[in-house]
Amino acid sequence: MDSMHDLGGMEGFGPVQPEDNNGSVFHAPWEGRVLGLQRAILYSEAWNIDVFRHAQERIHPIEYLSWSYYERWTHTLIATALERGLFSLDEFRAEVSLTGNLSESLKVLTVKGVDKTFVRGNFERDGIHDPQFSVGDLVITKELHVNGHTRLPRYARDKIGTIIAIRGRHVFPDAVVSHGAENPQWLYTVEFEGCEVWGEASDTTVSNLVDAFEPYLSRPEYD
Amino acid sequence: MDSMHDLGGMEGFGPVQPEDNNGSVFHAPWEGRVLGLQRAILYSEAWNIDVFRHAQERIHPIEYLSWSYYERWTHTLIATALERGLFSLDEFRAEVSLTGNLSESLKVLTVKGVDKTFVRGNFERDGIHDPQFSVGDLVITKELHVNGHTRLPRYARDKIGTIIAIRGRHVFPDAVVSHGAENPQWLYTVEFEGCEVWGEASDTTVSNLVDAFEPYLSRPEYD
Amino acid sequence: MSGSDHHDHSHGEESILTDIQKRVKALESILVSKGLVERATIDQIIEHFENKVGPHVGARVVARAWIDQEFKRALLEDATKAINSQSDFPQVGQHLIAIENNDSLHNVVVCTLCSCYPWDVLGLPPVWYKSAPYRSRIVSDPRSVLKEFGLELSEAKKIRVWDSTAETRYLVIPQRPVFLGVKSESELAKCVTRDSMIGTGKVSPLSEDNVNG
Amino acid sequence: MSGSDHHDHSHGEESILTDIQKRVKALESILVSKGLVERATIDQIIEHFENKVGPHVGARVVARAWIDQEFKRALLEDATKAINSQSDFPQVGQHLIAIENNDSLHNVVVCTLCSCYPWDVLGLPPVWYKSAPYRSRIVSDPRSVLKEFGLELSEAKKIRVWDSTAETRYLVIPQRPVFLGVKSESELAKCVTRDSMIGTGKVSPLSEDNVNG
Repeated sequence: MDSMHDLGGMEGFGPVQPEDNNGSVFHAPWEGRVLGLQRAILYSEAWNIDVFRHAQERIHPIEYLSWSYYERWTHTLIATALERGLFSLDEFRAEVSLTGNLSESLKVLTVKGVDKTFVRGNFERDGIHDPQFSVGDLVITKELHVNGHTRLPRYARDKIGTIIAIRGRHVFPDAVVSHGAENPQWLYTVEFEGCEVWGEASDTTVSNLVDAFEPYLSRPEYD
Repeated sequence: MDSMHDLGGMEGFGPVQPEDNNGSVFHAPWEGRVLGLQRAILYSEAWNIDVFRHAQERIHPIEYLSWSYYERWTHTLIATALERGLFSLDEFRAEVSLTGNLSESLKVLTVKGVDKTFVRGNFERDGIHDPQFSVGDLVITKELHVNGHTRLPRYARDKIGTIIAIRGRHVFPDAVVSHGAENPQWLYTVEFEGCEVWGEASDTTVSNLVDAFEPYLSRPEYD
Repeated sequence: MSGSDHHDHSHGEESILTDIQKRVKALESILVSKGLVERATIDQIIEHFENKVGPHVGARVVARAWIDQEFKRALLEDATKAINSQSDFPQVGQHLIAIENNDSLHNVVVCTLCSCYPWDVLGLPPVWYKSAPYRSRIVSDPRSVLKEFGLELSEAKKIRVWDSTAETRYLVIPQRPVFLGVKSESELAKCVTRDSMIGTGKVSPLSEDNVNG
Repeated sequence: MSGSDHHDHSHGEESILTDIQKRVKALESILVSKGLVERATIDQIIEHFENKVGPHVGARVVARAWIDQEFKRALLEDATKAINSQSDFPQVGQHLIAIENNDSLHNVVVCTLCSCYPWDVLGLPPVWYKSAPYRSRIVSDPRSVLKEFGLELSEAKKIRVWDSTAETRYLVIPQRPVFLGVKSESELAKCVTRDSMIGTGKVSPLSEDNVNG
């Protein structure tokens, strides 16, 4: 869905507020707790990162812009846990389980196992199909308006670009969210001239690159 | 500028809340006062409707979404009056003029003159140039990212459509805001197939129409 | 105009006036003090929009178009000229455009960039017309949005979504429903709802409650 | 998740815990009570992100690439494999991609759709990286945004803006500035700032204050 999260190309938010290198820290203890909880839940496989991202996309636009990053995480975790029945609203309010234990059905991240999870997971999957495009190919991105989750930003739709790399065959986020299947797809890095994306009058020294799954791409009719 | 006001095609705002016919009223007495003030100021020619619209576009996105229509008007009128020096912040706070009278330099809308202003103004202007396009012509809208005011919405950019009507030669809002000149331009109604705008998978019975000024349009390279 | 004070609207007030009421009052006062605004003029403008214009104006135009084929032809050719040619209608501004629904086509009007609206013939715009949910979604998914208004169109019906991006203004001429039967112009006008002239509602058999607030 | 309660964050609390602190505490408590989460694990995760990973990891990778041409070649070919081949670096996940600045090209990284970031090598993302001003404007007007960071690029320099829209992650290899002179790998690493590895900042002559928080 094309909601508030798809920010690329919007204006009016004011200047960036740079933060010195000390910024790579938590700004309050609760932020660390949320991060830890999010990682423990992803490990449990109650849901995956794509579902988590899509849940954030469904935050109302006013909240999406008003809340901080970890506030968004907090609300998304609670809402998704309630939606998926990890606990009931009564249980959340009481802060105590009234029905049973989740550790029988879901994986529990322990102190012993946690170190292994600090290496990012791999979303590449084997498959028999060859990639449809090659490095150097011209492609046109689709005008895609998905009633669900997609990773092709609005600014990069219906634009002609060039494949500059093939990144392997990856879990397809659109499919994970819409029907819970990995449906792996070839992933490409596509480069667009800035003028193709932002118009003739834009800075000609700029190019934009996105990582695009094969279903987002087709061959331009005239090339 | 491509700010929060350019809402066409966004999702996530929830369902429309229809209002019965009694809705064509003010919902509080102050709303009527704001409307009256806005009309009196437009009449004074302190600024025009394009400047007023652009001032609304510069409202921070969070406020743009949080404020009601007449709240946006109120904040915009105050901010623009301060920017243009109609009064100072001290005068606004004191609610009294400390420097002088504006009626010497600006037109004052009186009870006697007000009736005439209820008929909408005419923004059509004579000129010597013929329209560049004719009804039935295929046109492509520009990928326009103006650092100022424009009336071509994002969803209708870089799209191929058909001219269905020529509406006359009108004051060009982009020029009014950027350099205070009317710079009149031919205005066309352009119809786009929904699939051109929203992608192959969209409802094929839908078409979108916008009123586009000539500088927004060019001829497609392949037609 | 900064992003920082949007949390402060609804609390911390010391007087019975809300923040927005205070601001409007201050704006009016300073403009009166500057000699730019006369309070009586503002009263007059409010009076006009509360009691004179409104959907009943557009409804009379539509009703006449239903009854008088010659007027309808003129209306579709140049709505401003046609309306201003009738001595019993209020004068309207330039570039009013009438668009007609028929068995195979439905028209609906929006202004995605602000809230342009045919005030001359419909009066004050309703809240939803100016809201983000309507402005964002009517252009990309009109059929679903119209359903939320209770307007279920057949799947074969073509929908044209008119975005008022310039100083033209659009008035939808709804189809005259068969159920209205033979009625006078003024009886018919009572059945033409505001929403039917925006393209988001039905013509109603239920008289003037739907038109006059 | 409704739109109605966003005005209520900052007032009306009865305890010293803010609303967000209460929610996080409640979430942790119910998940512990459900047996899904162990508090000690959360402690361990926080410890990891507070003290183990951070821009100093990426800085060492960059410094080694500056010094060791063979490592740099391998890094640009497959950054994950190159880093994991070095026994003194922490292991990193798949699909880390190193992109190199040079005299005619500057690279900058963003995630417009959420906030994807190379945590393995840079630790926690800074607030601005996750913010609307950066995510919205770096793709359309990178030169101006970089200026706001104090990075004025020559007008002739090409800028590539990489949007992390999938599970690939990007690490910028900044140019080794002439002013650094001959230094050891660990001395060089102290000059590689976090922002220089995102593409929004300069390499600094000013030692480790810039790298370790």
